[in-house]
Amino acid sequence: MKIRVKCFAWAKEVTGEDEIDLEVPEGATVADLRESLAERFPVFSGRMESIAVSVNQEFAGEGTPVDAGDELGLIPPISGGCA
Amino acid sequence: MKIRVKCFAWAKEVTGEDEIDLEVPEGATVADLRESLAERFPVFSGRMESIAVSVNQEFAGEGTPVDAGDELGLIPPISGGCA
Amino acid sequence: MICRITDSPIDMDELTDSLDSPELGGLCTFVGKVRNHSAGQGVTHLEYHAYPEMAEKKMRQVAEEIEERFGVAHLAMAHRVGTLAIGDIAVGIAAASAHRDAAFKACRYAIDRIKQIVPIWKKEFGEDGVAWVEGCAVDAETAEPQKAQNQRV
Amino acid sequence: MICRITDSPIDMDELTDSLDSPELGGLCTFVGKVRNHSAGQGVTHLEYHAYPEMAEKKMRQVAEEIEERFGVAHLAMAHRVGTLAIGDIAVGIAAASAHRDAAFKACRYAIDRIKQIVPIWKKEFGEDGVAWVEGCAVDAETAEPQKAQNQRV
Repeated sequence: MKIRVKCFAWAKEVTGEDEIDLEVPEGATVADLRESLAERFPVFSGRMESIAVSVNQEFAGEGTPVDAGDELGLIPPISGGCA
Repeated sequence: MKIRVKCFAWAKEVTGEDEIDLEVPEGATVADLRESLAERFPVFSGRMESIAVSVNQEFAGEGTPVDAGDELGLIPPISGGCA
Repeated sequence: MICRITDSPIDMDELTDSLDSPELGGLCTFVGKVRNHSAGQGVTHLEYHAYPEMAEKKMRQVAEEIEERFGVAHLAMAHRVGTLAIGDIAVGIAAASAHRDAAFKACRYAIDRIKQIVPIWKKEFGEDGVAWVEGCAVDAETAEPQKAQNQRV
Repeated sequence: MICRITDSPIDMDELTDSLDSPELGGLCTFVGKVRNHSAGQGVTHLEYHAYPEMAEKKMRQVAEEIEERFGVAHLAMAHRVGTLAIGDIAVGIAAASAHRDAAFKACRYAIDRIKQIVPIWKKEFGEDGVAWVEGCAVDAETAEPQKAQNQRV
Protein backbone atom coordinates (compact mmCIF):
# COMPACT_ATOMS: atom_id res chain seq x y z
CA MET A 1 0.00 0.00 0.00
CA LYS A 2 0.99 3.59 -0.49
CA ILE A 3 1.51 5.82 2.51
CA ARG A 4 2.04 9.56 2.53
CA VAL A 5 4.69 10.97 4.86
CA LYS A 6 5.20 14.65 5.82
CA CYS A 7 8.79 15.90 5.72
CA PHE A 8 10.08 18.65 7.98
CA ALA A 9 13.24 20.73 8.24
CA TRP A 10 16.31 18.72 7.17
CA ALA A 11 14.08 15.89 5.91
CA LYS A 12 12.17 18.32 3.73
CA GLU A 13 15.39 19.76 2.40
CA VAL A 14 16.96 16.44 1.39
CA THR A 15 13.79 15.03 -0.14
CA GLY A 16 12.88 18.33 -1.76
CA GLU A 17 9.25 17.64 -0.87
CA ASP A 18 6.69 18.61 1.79
CA GLU A 19 5.26 15.12 1.53
CA ILE A 20 6.53 11.91 -0.02
CA ASP A 21 4.73 8.72 -0.97
CA LEU A 22 6.27 5.45 0.09
CA GLU A 23 5.29 1.88 -0.78
CA VAL A 24 5.03 -0.49 2.20
CA PRO A 25 3.47 -3.93 2.68
CA GLU A 26 -0.03 -4.31 4.14
CA GLY A 27 0.15 -4.40 7.95
CA ALA A 28 3.35 -2.36 7.84
CA THR A 29 4.99 -0.76 10.87
CA VAL A 30 7.25 2.23 11.40
CA ALA A 31 10.20 -0.11 10.78
CA ASP A 32 8.85 -0.88 7.28
CA LEU A 33 8.38 2.83 6.65
CA ARG A 34 12.04 3.40 7.50
CA GLU A 35 13.17 0.59 5.22
CA SER A 36 11.19 1.99 2.31
CA LEU A 37 12.48 5.50 3.07
CA ALA A 38 16.13 4.44 3.10
CA GLU A 39 15.71 2.65 -0.23
CA ARG A 40 14.13 5.62 -1.90
CA PHE A 41 16.33 8.29 -0.21
CA PRO A 42 19.69 6.70 0.73
CA VAL A 43 20.71 9.97 2.47
CA PHE A 44 18.55 8.89 5.41
CA SER A 45 20.48 5.64 5.97
CA GLY A 46 23.41 7.35 7.61
CA ARG A 47 21.34 9.06 10.31
CA MET A 48 18.16 7.06 10.55
CA GLU A 49 18.47 6.74 14.33
CA SER A 50 18.27 10.53 14.74
CA ILE A 51 15.04 10.81 12.75
CA ALA A 52 11.86 10.18 14.72
CA VAL A 53 8.66 9.09 13.04
CA SER A 54 5.32 10.53 14.09
CA VAL A 55 2.03 8.69 13.64
CA ASN A 56 -1.02 10.89 14.00
CA GLN A 57 1.06 13.59 15.71
CA GLU A 58 2.64 11.31 18.30
CA PHE A 59 6.18 9.98 18.37
CA ALA A 60 5.99 6.33 17.43
CA GLY A 61 8.14 3.29 18.19
CA GLU A 62 9.37 0.86 15.53
CA GLY A 63 6.52 -1.60 16.02
CA THR A 64 3.73 0.97 15.64
CA PRO A 65 1.42 0.07 12.73
CA VAL A 66 1.16 2.58 9.88
CA ASP A 67 -1.81 2.80 7.60
CA ALA A 68 -2.67 4.74 4.45
CA GLY A 69 -5.12 6.83 6.50
CA ASP A 70 -2.60 7.86 9.15
CA GLU A 71 -0.93 11.26 9.34
CA LEU A 72 2.76 10.32 9.20
CA GLY A 73 5.81 12.56 9.67
CA LEU A 74 9.60 12.51 9.61
CA ILE A 75 10.91 14.45 12.62
CA PRO A 76 14.62 15.39 12.54
CA PRO A 77 16.19 16.42 15.84
CA ILE A 78 14.28 19.40 17.17
CA SER A 79 15.58 22.66 18.51
CA GLY A 80 12.67 24.46 20.07
CA GLY A 81 13.25 27.79 21.68
CA CYS A 82 16.64 29.30 21.79
CA ALA A 83 19.38 30.32 24.17
CA MET B 1 26.68 60.66 74.14
CA LYS B 2 23.39 60.91 72.32
CA ILE B 3 22.78 58.77 69.25
CA ARG B 4 19.86 59.02 66.85
CA VAL B 5 18.27 55.78 65.65
CA LYS B 6 15.81 55.34 62.77
CA CYS B 7 12.78 53.17 63.47
CA PHE B 8 11.03 51.13 60.79
CA ALA B 9 7.81 49.13 60.54
CA TRP B 10 6.96 47.44 63.84
CA ALA B 11 9.71 49.40 65.60
CA LYS B 12 8.26 52.65 64.34
CA GLU B 13 4.81 51.61 65.45
CA VAL B 14 5.77 50.73 69.02
CA THR B 15 8.00 53.76 69.53
CA GLY B 16 5.59 56.07 67.75
CA GLU B 17 8.60 57.81 66.19
CA ASP B 18 10.51 57.84 62.91
CA GLU B 19 13.69 58.43 64.88
CA ILE B 20 14.52 58.15 68.54
CA ASP B 21 17.42 59.53 70.57
CA LEU B 22 19.23 57.19 72.96
CA GLU B 23 21.91 57.90 75.52
CA VAL B 24 24.96 55.59 75.36
CA PRO B 25 28.47 55.78 76.86
CA GLU B 26 31.42 57.06 74.79
CA GLY B 27 32.90 54.19 72.76
CA ALA B 28 29.56 52.41 72.73
CA THR B 29 28.73 49.40 70.58
CA VAL B 30 25.52 47.95 69.16
CA ALA B 31 25.16 45.99 72.42
CA ASP B 32 25.05 49.26 74.36
CA LEU B 33 22.50 50.64 71.93
CA ARG B 34 20.26 47.62 72.60
CA GLU B 35 20.62 48.01 76.34
CA SER B 36 19.61 51.66 76.20
CA LEU B 37 16.74 50.84 73.83
CA ALA B 38 15.32 48.12 76.12
CA GLU B 39 15.45 50.48 79.09
CA ARG B 40 13.63 53.23 77.28
CA PHE B 41 11.18 50.96 75.39
CA PRO B 42 10.68 47.74 77.37
CA VAL B 43 8.50 46.31 74.56
CA PHE B 44 11.75 45.54 72.70
CA SER B 45 13.10 43.29 75.47
CA GLY B 46 10.85 40.38 74.55
CA ARG B 47 11.96 40.19 70.96
CA MET B 48 15.34 41.87 70.85
CA GLU B 49 16.93 38.91 69.05
CA SER B 50 14.60 39.38 66.08
CA ILE B 51 15.51 43.05 65.65
CA ALA B 52 18.62 43.73 63.62
CA VAL B 53 20.59 46.93 63.99
CA SER B 54 22.00 48.72 60.97
CA VAL B 55 25.04 50.96 61.12
CA ASN B 56 25.47 53.16 58.09
CA GLN B 57 23.05 50.98 56.11
CA GLU B 58 24.78 47.67 56.88
CA PHE B 59 23.63 44.98 59.28
CA ALA B 60 25.89 45.19 62.29
CA GLY B 61 27.06 42.69 64.90
CA GLU B 62 26.93 43.33 68.64
CA GLY B 63 30.50 44.54 68.84
CA THR B 64 30.24 47.15 66.12
CA PRO B 65 31.03 50.65 67.43
CA VAL B 66 28.29 53.26 67.19
CA ASP B 67 28.95 56.97 67.06
CA ALA B 68 26.82 60.09 67.14
CA GLY B 69 27.65 60.65 63.47
CA ASP B 70 26.52 57.20 62.30
CA GLU B 71 23.25 56.49 60.53
CA LEU B 72 21.67 53.91 62.83
CA GLY B 73 18.49 51.86 62.28
CA LEU B 74 16.24 49.29 63.95
CA ILE B 75 15.35 46.57 61.44
CA PRO B 76 12.47 44.25 62.39
CA PRO B 77 12.19 40.99 60.43
CA ILE B 78 11.79 41.85 56.76
CA SER B 79 9.34 40.53 54.25
CA GLY B 80 10.46 41.71 50.86
CA GLY B 81 8.47 40.75 47.85
CA CYS B 82 5.44 38.58 48.12
CA ALA B 83 4.13 35.16 47.20
CA MET C 1 -4.39 28.47 28.47
CA ILE C 2 -2.45 29.63 25.41
CA CYS C 3 -0.37 27.05 23.48
CA ARG C 4 0.39 28.69 20.18
CA ILE C 5 2.57 28.44 17.08
CA THR C 6 2.48 31.77 15.28
CA ASP C 7 4.16 33.61 12.44
CA SER C 8 3.40 36.98 14.06
CA PRO C 9 5.53 38.73 16.69
CA ILE C 10 5.03 37.38 20.19
CA ASP C 11 3.35 39.82 22.57
CA MET C 12 4.43 38.96 26.12
CA ASP C 13 1.82 41.28 27.60
CA GLU C 14 -0.90 39.23 25.95
CA LEU C 15 0.53 36.05 27.47
CA THR C 16 0.87 37.46 30.98
CA ASP C 17 -2.50 39.25 30.83
CA SER C 18 -4.15 35.92 30.04
CA LEU C 19 -3.04 34.67 33.47
CA ASP C 20 -4.28 37.61 35.53
CA SER C 21 -6.17 36.44 38.61
CA PRO C 22 -6.33 37.75 42.19
CA GLU C 23 -5.15 34.49 43.80
CA LEU C 24 -1.94 34.37 41.76
CA GLY C 25 0.90 36.05 43.61
CA GLY C 26 3.85 34.88 41.55
CA LEU C 27 4.37 35.21 37.82
CA CYS C 28 7.49 33.91 36.12
CA THR C 29 8.15 34.52 32.45
CA PHE C 30 10.80 33.40 30.03
CA VAL C 31 11.58 35.10 26.74
CA GLY C 32 13.92 33.48 24.24
CA LYS C 33 15.36 35.91 21.75
CA VAL C 34 17.51 35.43 18.68
CA ARG C 35 21.11 36.01 19.68
CA ASN C 36 23.79 37.52 17.45
CA HIS C 37 26.12 34.62 18.16
CA SER C 38 25.91 30.85 18.51
CA ALA C 39 28.67 28.41 19.42
CA GLY C 40 31.24 31.16 18.91
CA GLN C 41 30.18 32.32 15.47
CA GLY C 42 28.19 35.34 14.39
CA VAL C 43 24.55 34.85 13.41
CA THR C 44 22.74 37.10 10.94
CA HIS C 45 19.23 35.68 11.18
CA LEU C 46 17.27 32.50 11.79
CA GLU C 47 14.44 30.55 10.31
CA TYR C 48 12.11 28.64 12.59
CA HIS C 49 10.07 25.83 11.09
CA ALA C 50 7.39 23.79 12.80
CA TYR C 51 5.00 20.93 12.35
CA PRO C 52 2.31 23.28 13.64
CA GLU C 53 -0.53 20.88 14.53
CA MET C 54 1.77 18.45 16.30
CA ALA C 55 3.69 21.30 17.93
CA GLU C 56 0.56 22.76 19.53
CA LYS C 57 -0.50 19.28 20.61
CA LYS C 58 2.88 18.69 22.23
CA MET C 59 2.72 22.09 23.91
CA ARG C 60 -0.59 21.06 25.44
CA GLN C 61 1.13 17.88 26.62
CA VAL C 62 3.84 20.00 28.27
CA ALA C 63 1.10 22.01 30.01
CA GLU C 64 -0.51 18.79 31.28
CA GLU C 65 2.83 17.56 32.59
CA ILE C 66 3.30 20.87 34.41
CA GLU C 67 -0.09 20.70 36.04
CA GLU C 68 0.65 17.13 37.20
CA ARG C 69 4.16 17.87 38.45
CA PHE C 70 3.85 21.33 39.95
CA GLY C 71 0.10 21.90 40.28
CA VAL C 72 0.40 24.95 38.03
CA ALA C 73 -2.58 25.37 35.70
CA HIS C 74 -2.01 28.98 34.68
CA LEU C 75 0.30 28.80 31.69
CA ALA C 76 0.73 30.57 28.40
CA MET C 77 3.29 29.71 25.76
CA ALA C 78 3.89 30.83 22.21
CA HIS C 79 6.57 29.96 19.69
CA ARG C 80 7.16 31.95 16.56
CA VAL C 81 7.99 30.50 13.14
CA GLY C 82 9.33 32.08 9.97
CA THR C 83 12.32 34.33 9.46
CA LEU C 84 13.50 36.06 12.64
CA ALA C 85 16.05 38.84 13.06
CA ILE C 86 18.50 39.33 15.91
CA GLY C 87 16.57 40.41 19.00
CA ASP C 88 13.22 39.00 17.85
CA ILE C 89 11.36 36.88 20.37
CA ALA C 90 11.37 33.23 19.30
CA VAL C 91 9.56 31.81 22.29
CA GLY C 92 7.61 33.28 25.20
CA ILE C 93 6.36 31.50 28.29
CA ALA C 94 4.42 32.74 31.30
CA ALA C 95 3.53 30.72 34.39
CA ALA C 96 1.58 32.01 37.37
CA SER C 97 0.91 30.46 40.73
CA ALA C 98 -0.01 31.45 44.27
CA HIS C 99 3.64 31.10 45.28
CA ARG C 100 6.86 31.79 43.47
CA ASP C 101 8.52 28.40 43.72
CA ALA C 102 5.88 26.67 41.60
CA ALA C 103 5.83 29.52 39.08
CA PHE C 104 9.60 29.34 38.57
CA LYS C 105 9.60 25.54 38.29
CA ALA C 106 6.71 25.53 35.83
CA CYS C 107 8.31 28.15 33.61
CA ARG C 108 11.69 26.42 33.61
CA TYR C 109 10.18 23.01 32.93
CA ALA C 110 8.13 24.47 30.06
CA ILE C 111 11.09 25.86 28.13
CA ASP C 112 13.26 22.79 28.76
CA ARG C 113 10.49 20.43 27.72
CA ILE C 114 9.49 22.49 24.66
CA LYS C 115 13.05 22.16 23.43
CA GLN C 116 12.82 18.40 23.91
CA ILE C 117 9.50 17.31 22.46
CA VAL C 118 7.84 20.11 20.48
CA PRO C 119 8.61 19.68 16.77
CA ILE C 120 10.21 23.01 15.95
CA TRP C 121 13.39 23.42 13.95
CA LYS C 122 15.87 26.25 13.81
CA LYS C 123 17.99 27.04 10.76
CA GLU C 124 20.85 29.32 11.58
CA PHE C 125 22.30 31.71 9.01
CA GLY C 126 25.73 32.90 10.08
CA GLU C 127 29.22 33.90 9.10
CA ASP C 128 30.21 30.30 8.54
CA GLY C 129 27.19 29.32 6.51
CA VAL C 130 23.88 27.69 7.25
CA ALA C 131 23.07 24.90 9.68
CA TRP C 132 20.07 23.15 11.18
CA VAL C 133 20.47 23.48 14.91
CA GLU C 134 19.55 20.07 16.17
CA GLY C 135 19.35 19.90 19.92
CA CYS C 136 17.35 16.80 20.61
CA ALA C 137 16.79 13.66 18.62
CA VAL C 138 13.64 12.04 19.94
CA ASP C 139 14.13 8.37 20.68
CA ALA C 140 11.46 6.55 18.74
CA GLU C 141 10.82 3.88 21.37
CA THR C 142 10.57 6.07 24.43
CA ALA C 143 9.51 9.33 22.77
CA GLU C 144 12.20 10.87 24.96
CA PRO C 145 14.99 13.10 23.70
CA GLN C 146 18.68 12.36 23.35
CA LYS C 147 21.51 14.67 22.33
CA ALA C 148 21.90 15.26 18.57
CA GLN C 149 24.51 16.86 16.30
CA ASN C 150 23.90 19.89 14.11
CA GLN C 151 23.58 19.26 10.37
CA ARG C 152 25.28 21.66 8.03
CA VAL C 153 23.51 22.21 4.72
CA MET D 1 21.27 48.20 36.07
CA ILE D 2 18.08 49.21 37.82
CA CYS D 3 17.80 48.72 41.62
CA ARG D 4 14.85 50.80 42.68
CA ILE D 5 12.44 51.44 45.54
CA THR D 6 9.46 53.33 44.20
CA ASP D 7 6.02 54.49 45.23
CA SER D 8 4.81 54.45 41.61
CA PRO D 9 3.41 51.42 39.78
CA ILE D 10 6.11 49.06 38.50
CA ASP D 11 6.40 48.94 34.72
CA MET D 12 7.83 45.55 33.73
CA ASP D 13 8.41 46.69 30.15
CA GLU D 14 10.73 49.40 31.41
CA LEU D 15 12.71 46.80 33.38
CA THR D 16 13.00 44.33 30.52
CA ASP D 17 13.70 47.04 27.93
CA SER D 18 16.63 48.20 30.05
CA LEU D 19 18.27 44.79 29.43
CA ASP D 20 17.85 44.70 25.67
CA SER D 21 21.05 43.65 23.94
CA PRO D 22 21.74 41.47 20.90
CA GLU D 23 23.94 38.98 22.74
CA LEU D 24 21.29 38.16 25.33
CA GLY D 25 19.23 35.17 24.26
CA GLY D 26 17.41 34.40 27.49
CA LEU D 27 15.32 36.73 29.63
CA CYS D 28 13.66 35.55 32.81
CA THR D 29 11.33 37.78 34.78
CA PHE D 30 9.50 37.47 38.06
CA VAL D 31 6.51 39.55 39.08
CA GLY D 32 5.20 39.43 42.62
CA LYS D 33 1.64 40.61 42.96
CA VAL D 34 -0.57 41.22 45.95
CA ARG D 35 -2.69 38.11 46.47
CA ASN D 36 -6.23 38.10 47.80
CA HIS D 37 -5.30 35.51 50.40
CA SER D 38 -2.42 34.78 52.76
CA ALA D 39 -2.00 31.85 55.13
CA GLY D 40 -5.64 30.90 54.59
CA GLN D 41 -7.23 34.26 55.31
CA GLY D 42 -8.60 36.88 52.96
CA VAL D 43 -6.51 40.00 52.33
CA THR D 44 -8.01 43.35 51.41
CA HIS D 45 -4.86 45.37 50.80
CA LEU D 46 -1.25 45.78 51.87
CA GLU D 47 1.16 48.44 52.91
CA TYR D 48 4.80 48.12 52.00
CA HIS D 49 7.34 50.12 53.95
CA ALA D 50 11.04 50.40 53.28
CA TYR D 51 14.26 51.89 54.54
CA PRO D 52 14.75 53.23 51.03
CA GLU D 53 18.45 54.14 51.01
CA MET D 54 19.52 50.89 52.66
CA ALA D 55 17.06 48.90 50.54
CA GLU D 56 18.57 50.16 47.28
CA LYS D 57 22.06 49.55 48.65
CA LYS D 58 21.12 45.97 49.58
CA MET D 59 19.58 45.45 46.14
CA ARG D 60 22.88 46.48 44.60
CA GLN D 61 24.56 43.94 46.89
CA VAL D 62 22.16 41.27 45.59
CA ALA D 63 23.13 42.25 42.04
CA GLU D 64 26.81 41.91 42.89
CA GLU D 65 26.24 38.49 44.41
CA ILE D 66 24.44 37.45 41.24
CA GLU D 67 27.24 38.60 39.00
CA GLU D 68 29.74 36.67 41.15
CA ARG D 69 27.67 33.49 41.38
CA PHE D 70 26.07 33.25 37.96
CA GLY D 71 28.04 35.68 35.80
CA VAL D 72 24.84 37.58 35.07
CA ALA D 73 25.36 41.34 34.88
CA HIS D 74 22.10 42.28 33.18
CA LEU D 75 19.61 42.76 35.96
CA ALA D 76 16.76 45.09 36.79
CA MET D 77 14.76 45.05 39.99
CA ALA D 78 12.14 47.33 41.48
CA HIS D 79 10.11 47.13 44.66
CA ARG D 80 7.08 49.25 45.29
CA VAL D 81 6.18 50.85 48.62
CA GLY D 82 2.99 52.44 49.88
CA THR D 83 -0.57 51.11 49.86
CA LEU D 84 -1.13 48.34 47.31
CA ALA D 85 -4.40 46.77 46.18
CA ILE D 86 -5.00 43.14 45.22
CA GLY D 87 -3.31 42.46 41.89
CA ASP D 88 -0.83 45.34 42.13
CA ILE D 89 2.78 44.50 41.39
CA ALA D 90 4.83 44.63 44.58
CA VAL D 91 8.13 43.52 43.10
CA GLY D 92 9.48 43.07 39.59
CA ILE D 93 12.73 41.44 38.55
CA ALA D 94 14.28 40.87 35.14
CA ALA D 95 17.49 38.96 34.41
CA ALA D 96 19.00 38.43 30.98
CA SER D 97 21.85 36.26 29.86
CA ALA D 98 23.20 34.58 26.76
CA HIS D 99 21.70 31.29 27.93
CA ARG D 100 18.55 30.47 29.83
CA ASP D 101 20.02 28.56 32.74
CA ALA D 102 21.88 31.58 34.11
CA ALA D 103 18.90 33.87 33.52
CA PHE D 104 16.58 31.60 35.52
CA LYS D 105 19.08 31.16 38.34
CA ALA D 106 19.78 34.89 38.57
CA CYS D 107 16.10 35.80 38.67
CA ARG D 108 15.29 33.17 41.28
CA TYR D 109 18.24 34.13 43.44
CA ALA D 110 17.26 37.80 43.20
CA ILE D 111 13.76 37.37 44.59
CA ASP D 112 14.85 34.90 47.29
CA ARG D 113 17.68 37.16 48.38
CA ILE D 114 15.60 40.35 48.28
CA LYS D 115 13.21 38.72 50.71
CA GLN D 116 16.14 37.91 52.99
CA ILE D 117 18.26 41.02 53.18
CA VAL D 118 16.49 44.03 51.67
CA PRO D 119 14.79 46.07 54.42
CA ILE D 120 11.20 46.10 53.21
CA TRP D 121 8.21 45.40 55.41
CA LYS D 122 4.74 44.25 54.55
CA LYS D 123 1.68 45.09 56.63
CA GLU D 124 -1.27 42.91 55.74
CA PHE D 125 -4.85 44.13 56.13
CA GLY D 126 -7.24 41.21 56.11
CA GLU D 127 -10.41 39.64 57.43
CA ASP D 128 -8.72 38.76 60.71
CA GLY D 129 -7.11 42.12 61.29
CA VAL D 130 -3.73 43.63 60.63
CA ALA D 131 -0.31 42.01 60.86
CA TRP D 132 3.28 42.73 60.00
CA VAL D 133 4.39 39.86 57.79
CA GLU D 134 7.81 39.06 59.08
CA GLY D 135 9.59 36.53 56.96
CA CYS D 136 13.22 36.89 57.88
CA ALA D 137 14.91 38.15 61.00
CA VAL D 138 18.46 39.11 60.06
CA ASP D 139 21.02 37.66 62.41
CA ALA D 140 23.06 40.56 63.64
CA GLU D 141 26.39 38.70 63.77
CA THR D 142 26.26 37.04 60.36
CA ALA D 143 23.95 39.49 58.59
CA GLU D 144 22.19 36.34 57.38
CA PRO D 145 18.47 35.71 57.72
CA GLN D 146 16.64 33.30 59.98
CA LYS D 147 12.94 32.46 60.15
CA ALA D 148 10.75 34.94 62.06
CA GLN D 149 7.16 35.01 63.32
CA ASN D 150 4.52 37.50 62.19
CA GLN D 151 3.61 40.26 64.67
CA ARG D 152 -0.05 41.14 65.03
CA VAL D 153 -0.75 44.79 65.78
